[in-house]
Amino acid sequence: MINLTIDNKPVQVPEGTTILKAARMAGIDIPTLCYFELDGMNFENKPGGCRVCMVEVKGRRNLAPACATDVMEGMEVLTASPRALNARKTVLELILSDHPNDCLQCEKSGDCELQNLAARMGIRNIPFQGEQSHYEKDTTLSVYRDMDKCVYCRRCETMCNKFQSAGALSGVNRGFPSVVAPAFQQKLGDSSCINCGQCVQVCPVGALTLVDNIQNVLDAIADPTKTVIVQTAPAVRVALGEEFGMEPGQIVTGKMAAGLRRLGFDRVFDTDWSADLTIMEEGTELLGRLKKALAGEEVKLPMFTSCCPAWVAFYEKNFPDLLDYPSTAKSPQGMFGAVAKNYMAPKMGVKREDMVVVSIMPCLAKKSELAREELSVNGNRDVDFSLTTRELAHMLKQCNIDLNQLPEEDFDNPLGQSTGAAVIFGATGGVMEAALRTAYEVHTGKTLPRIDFEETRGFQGIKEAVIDFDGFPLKIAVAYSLANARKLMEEVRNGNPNGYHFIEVMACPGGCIGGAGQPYHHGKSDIIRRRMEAIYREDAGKPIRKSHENPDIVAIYKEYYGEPCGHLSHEQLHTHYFDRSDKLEATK
Amino acid sequence: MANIKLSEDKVNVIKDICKSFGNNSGEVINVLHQVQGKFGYLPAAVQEVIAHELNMPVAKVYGIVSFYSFFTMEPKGEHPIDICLGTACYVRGAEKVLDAFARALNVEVGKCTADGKFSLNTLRCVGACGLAPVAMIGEKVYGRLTPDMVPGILAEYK
Amino acid sequence: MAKYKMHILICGGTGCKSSNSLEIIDNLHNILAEKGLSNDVQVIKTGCFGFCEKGPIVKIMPDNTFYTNVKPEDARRIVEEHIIKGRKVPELLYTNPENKEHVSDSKHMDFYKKQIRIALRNCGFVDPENIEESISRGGYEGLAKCLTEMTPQQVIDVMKASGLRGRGGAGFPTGLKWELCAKNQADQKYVICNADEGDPGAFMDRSILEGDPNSIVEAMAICGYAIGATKGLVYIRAEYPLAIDRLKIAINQAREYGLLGEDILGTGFNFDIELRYGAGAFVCGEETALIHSMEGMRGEPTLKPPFPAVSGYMGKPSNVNNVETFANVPVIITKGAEWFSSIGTEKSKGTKVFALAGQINNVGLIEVPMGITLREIIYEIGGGIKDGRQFKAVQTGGPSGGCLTARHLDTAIDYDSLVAAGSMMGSGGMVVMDETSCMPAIAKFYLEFTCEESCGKCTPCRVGNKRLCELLEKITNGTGTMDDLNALRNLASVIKDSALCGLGQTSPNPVLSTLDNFWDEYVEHVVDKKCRAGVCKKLMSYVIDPEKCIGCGKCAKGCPVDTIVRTDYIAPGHKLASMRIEVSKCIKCGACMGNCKFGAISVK
Amino acid sequence: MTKVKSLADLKAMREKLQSNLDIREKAENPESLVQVKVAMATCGIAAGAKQVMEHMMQKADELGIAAVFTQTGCMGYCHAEPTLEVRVPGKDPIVFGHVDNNRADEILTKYVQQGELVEGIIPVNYETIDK
Repeated sequence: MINLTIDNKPVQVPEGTTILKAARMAGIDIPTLCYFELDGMNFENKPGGCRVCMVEVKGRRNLAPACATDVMEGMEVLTASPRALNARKTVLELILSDHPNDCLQCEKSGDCELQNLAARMGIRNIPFQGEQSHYEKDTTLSVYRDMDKCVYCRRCETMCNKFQSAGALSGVNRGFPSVVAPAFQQKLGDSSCINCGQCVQVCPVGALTLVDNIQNVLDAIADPTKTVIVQTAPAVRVALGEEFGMEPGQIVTGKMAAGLRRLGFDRVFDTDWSADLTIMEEGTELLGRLKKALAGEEVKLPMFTSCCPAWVAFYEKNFPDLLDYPSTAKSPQGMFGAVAKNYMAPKMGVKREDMVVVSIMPCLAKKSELAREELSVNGNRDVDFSLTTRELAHMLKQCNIDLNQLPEEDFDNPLGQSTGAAVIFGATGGVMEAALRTAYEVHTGKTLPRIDFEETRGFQGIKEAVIDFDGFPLKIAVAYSLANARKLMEEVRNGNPNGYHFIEVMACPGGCIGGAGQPYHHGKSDIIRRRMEAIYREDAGKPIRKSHENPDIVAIYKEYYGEPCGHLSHEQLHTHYFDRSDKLEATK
Repeated sequence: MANIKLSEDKVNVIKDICKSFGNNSGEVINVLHQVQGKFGYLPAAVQEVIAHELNMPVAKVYGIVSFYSFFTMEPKGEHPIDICLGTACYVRGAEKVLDAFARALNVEVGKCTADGKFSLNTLRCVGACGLAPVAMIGEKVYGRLTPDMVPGILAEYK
Repeated sequence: MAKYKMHILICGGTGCKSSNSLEIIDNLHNILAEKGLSNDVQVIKTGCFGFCEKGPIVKIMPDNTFYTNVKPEDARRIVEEHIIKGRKVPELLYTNPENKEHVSDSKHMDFYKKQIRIALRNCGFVDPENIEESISRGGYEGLAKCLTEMTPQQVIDVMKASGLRGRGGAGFPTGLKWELCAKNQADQKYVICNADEGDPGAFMDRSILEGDPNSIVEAMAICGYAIGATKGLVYIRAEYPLAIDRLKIAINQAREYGLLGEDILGTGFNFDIELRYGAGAFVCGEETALIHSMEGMRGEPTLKPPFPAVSGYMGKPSNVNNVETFANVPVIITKGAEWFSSIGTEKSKGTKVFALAGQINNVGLIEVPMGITLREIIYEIGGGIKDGRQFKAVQTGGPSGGCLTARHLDTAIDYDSLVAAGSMMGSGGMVVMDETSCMPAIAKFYLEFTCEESCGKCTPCRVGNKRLCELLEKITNGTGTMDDLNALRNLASVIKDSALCGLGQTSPNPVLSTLDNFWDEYVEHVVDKKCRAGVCKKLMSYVIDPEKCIGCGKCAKGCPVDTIVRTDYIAPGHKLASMRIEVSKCIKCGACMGNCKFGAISVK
Repeated sequence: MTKVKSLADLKAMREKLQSNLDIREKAENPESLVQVKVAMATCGIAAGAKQVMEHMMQKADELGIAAVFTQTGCMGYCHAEPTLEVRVPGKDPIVFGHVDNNRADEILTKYVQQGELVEGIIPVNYETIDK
């Protein structure tokens, strides 16, 4: 243990602790800007670049960055000495001197770390005038870039490269013109970006924001010729409450359904329902491949999950040689859209073109996924708009709806009833666990001795397990962060030496609960943990916890699809993948 | 993502250079040096090929190219003119020499003349401080320059 | 044909010429002719002796007699006494200021000891492309001694005892650095030579690599032996093609001779060297940035700790020294720590190579013992200020250093005294300025350099230096205020206190030191809107004195913006009306002044 | 090339190389043993040292002076490039600066052949660390 004083207060902390963490343990909150850590989730951005957390360490010639300086025995730290305060304020003024002064119109207003810092430090004017950075605005279907606002904290770059290994962003140029950008400062859409949106989730300011579709949805609702139905993803219900001042991990499923109804959606359905459907399709596909393999037939194993659109984009761009490995099952959003427009619309007596399907997602990649060509019929998309958890909260607030004041209501049927297996889709390992619950029972014909697969849960980046499938050892792996997925893909490319059968991949930290469309967690990994706890709490509280036991699922197969992986479901619920990699094409 | 359009010969030159460094991404700076040595500059398509061969994101390659002043994405003029603005040259009037070149060629610093004949750039110290102020045209060093020498020097290349 | 028996050498440097050395030559010629000695004694004008304070200088060969402060009337005595009678003229001999004794032989005069060539010992002596010439001057004996007679710890002990400090700028003790790296156990360690000399106006390292690459090869191998590394890497500027070629030749020859590679000198020690190329980033002189650049990344510095001695190239313990530091190593081994530490000051041992440049007569590469004064360098080596102008400032340490003034001329130069004076040793650029240099403009020049070279990683350097530069722009174009001067000082101090790396932390030094030493000049710029050096274009105007103008019109012909017009005033004694510059359109290029043969145009 | 195998080898080599130089210096006919070292660092080359060296070698040939020309590194006199050092046996070496073709000719015809000094001498103003 190391003894030191921080602001004259004696502190004892383990060796290797930074001044920043030691101070926080002592209840002293040193402000930071570039520093960002997701504890236990393999994400750390500690360039020591912003110089906001500078503190005075007695005996040192220069100020020290608290985020990156380890404590030493006998250290005397002053976090708010006149010298440290002057430096912190000056540094902040410098950042603001190269930042547009448009807080009122900024998407990030109220949730901006720079704005909060300026307020906290009492910045009333900016003494430095001079050149400001100007870049062309850029947008994909998911991410909006206004790099005039970039403070060069490099969080997005770290996220894009270290966490996702997508390699779309890099620090470019040097000195004052430094900025984080795709190659040649081209458009993000022309880069290797997979629209996971994690850059947006970690951006401290309004440089990277989401593409806002609230008005599209409000317009559709206001249009009397349209029937607007909505689906809500599993992870939304455990995070939406945060936007209304609730504790992280509060489950607001019923209030959310009520809120959506108040907003004027004609039907309030649940993506959880189509998650159960996904399990039926994907589980069946897995068993099919396993059976063939056992029969000695040539078949692609391991099978990868395909629910996560960032992951899909990632392997299409990086592993075009392995496009046969992922499950062909559409994501739950995609399946819901297909069911809504092919099955539900006629049932409701609505023409396909007059039905508008809106999804509420914890995700930015879903905004891009819904534009995939295979997910539309004659140019009419199965899902018309995807809103994030944050957008839903904004929309509710705009419409004067306070989630706290709402009663608990149920989803509409038949696309509203779901099982515990569906809700755990929201956390890393959840799809795997849900699939195991169903595949085991379908395969063995026996009831599971235990429903909870602890080996797929938790925040470990790559989890591996062997599941006893009634004598057959099923080798599985679960990964989040696409850098982890890349490792597994490379193993597969090299002949799958570990003999995996089934691998689940989610792009975001902890799965969809840490998605880019969720309320900003600002690096407080505890928030993500509490969302995960809530997910499993919701699962445990469900009367039915296996997808194949969902009566509405059973019913739709009976009534409409016939059987999982049958002809109609192949047409509507499955998709195919494209080689979207960079090509080296020489001209003569 | 962009598809790379570059002649096969050029692609092969780049591939060979990458291969000579074991296609190791840690050698990217050496690769860029050699490729620029061959082509004179590093246009986007060339960087795409290098990224592909070294199995690294092209954004990272561009991040490196845009960081180091030695690397350029702009083609140089037939006779690249570099004016040294190192301290020794600066205090001996290099700026006036630079102005004289810019005026005589009617070209901005960092740009190429319309006919592609000259490009005008500045650099920091060629290490010939004893001859300050110094300019380089191609490989040739001109020392102890004064603005009135500029037209005469340019005449050598016309 | 004449076969001269004696030669009289007379300094023809600017300083001596201005004190009538040419007249001395005429007198000598006349007197020799008078005595009939013209065919026996040759009088010849030479380049500057550097010792302008004591000029004019006359040297008699072959006996090396050295006369100082010679006046034209002394010519007769020199011929009659020295040449004819062989008796030296005592009053003209150089007097040792310490013991007041006359020194006759220039080889024993202490001003010749102003420079001692240790790091440059072989530069200008050996053919750098021939290892045998190095060997004939004792090259590789240091390495041989280490490998055959010393343990690694003993090598480190010698380096520590020598007191050698890093010559790249900050002056960290070299022996200690080696020891830290030696202590860390690893399967692979690296010796890295920093040859990314980026300081504009400095070319010490380049000269050493071009003139004596073998000393660097030898020193790196010695370092490898001391710290337990078998691999050496030289990070060298791609802009130094000649240095690269010669270093490659030296490495190959050393391999051929068994002085590099496997089983060096039959001792079983292996060590080899590879080159890595810099690509034009000043910040890569910072060791963590250099290492990242060698690893194929953007050359951005990272926080220390971890130090390279713990985790350097490829995460392995690495020792980084610059070229000049390494150049000192072999002789320290062969001549011993005691010899080395006898040179220099208490805390700074040995010599320092400087690239002497700017408004000085003898621009060149010099190597002087630590503790020498700026005055000695400028007036006794550098030959004084060009064209007899007034000394104003000397800039040391490049963009990281500061501008020192006449008040600092007698400061003994070492690492600590320069820092105390607001500058720093830096890598060894030394730029002398006279009254034609404007100090706010010089500060701006350096800041523009730093802005261009900043890696951009930390706010104080990326944005702060940009803002400093903009403030200086305001000041030099006449729109600055006293408030700007205060903002300049506060911002500069914050940058110094809070930037991430050494480059950023030292980048405000040119501003702070000029604010300290030339405050009046800043105030003149913002209050009086005047630039006394006539550098800041916005603060000056060209005017034609109508009384001196003869109306030839040459100025108007040469004016690029046609802003010179003829007036209707004809000055008394002139035939044509005088010319006038329309100030509003003038771009202040100065062409007119250069074209006027009558001195009628001046800067106001 | 035989490798140097030990410290003794290295010292023997050094002595042999040095005695070669001595023999040159102590020889009878000084003109045949003139040594010219041309400063060939970037500065010198930029100022034309290479071309001057070539010219001078040719001129020496024409004059029948069997001088040994070598290149060397920076001598430090950047203000006077190109510079070269001429060592006539029995005399102290002399450094000449600002050497162009004309001056190179003069150095050979006047200084080397006749012992007459020519303009451009640079007084050497540093100490070496040789014994």
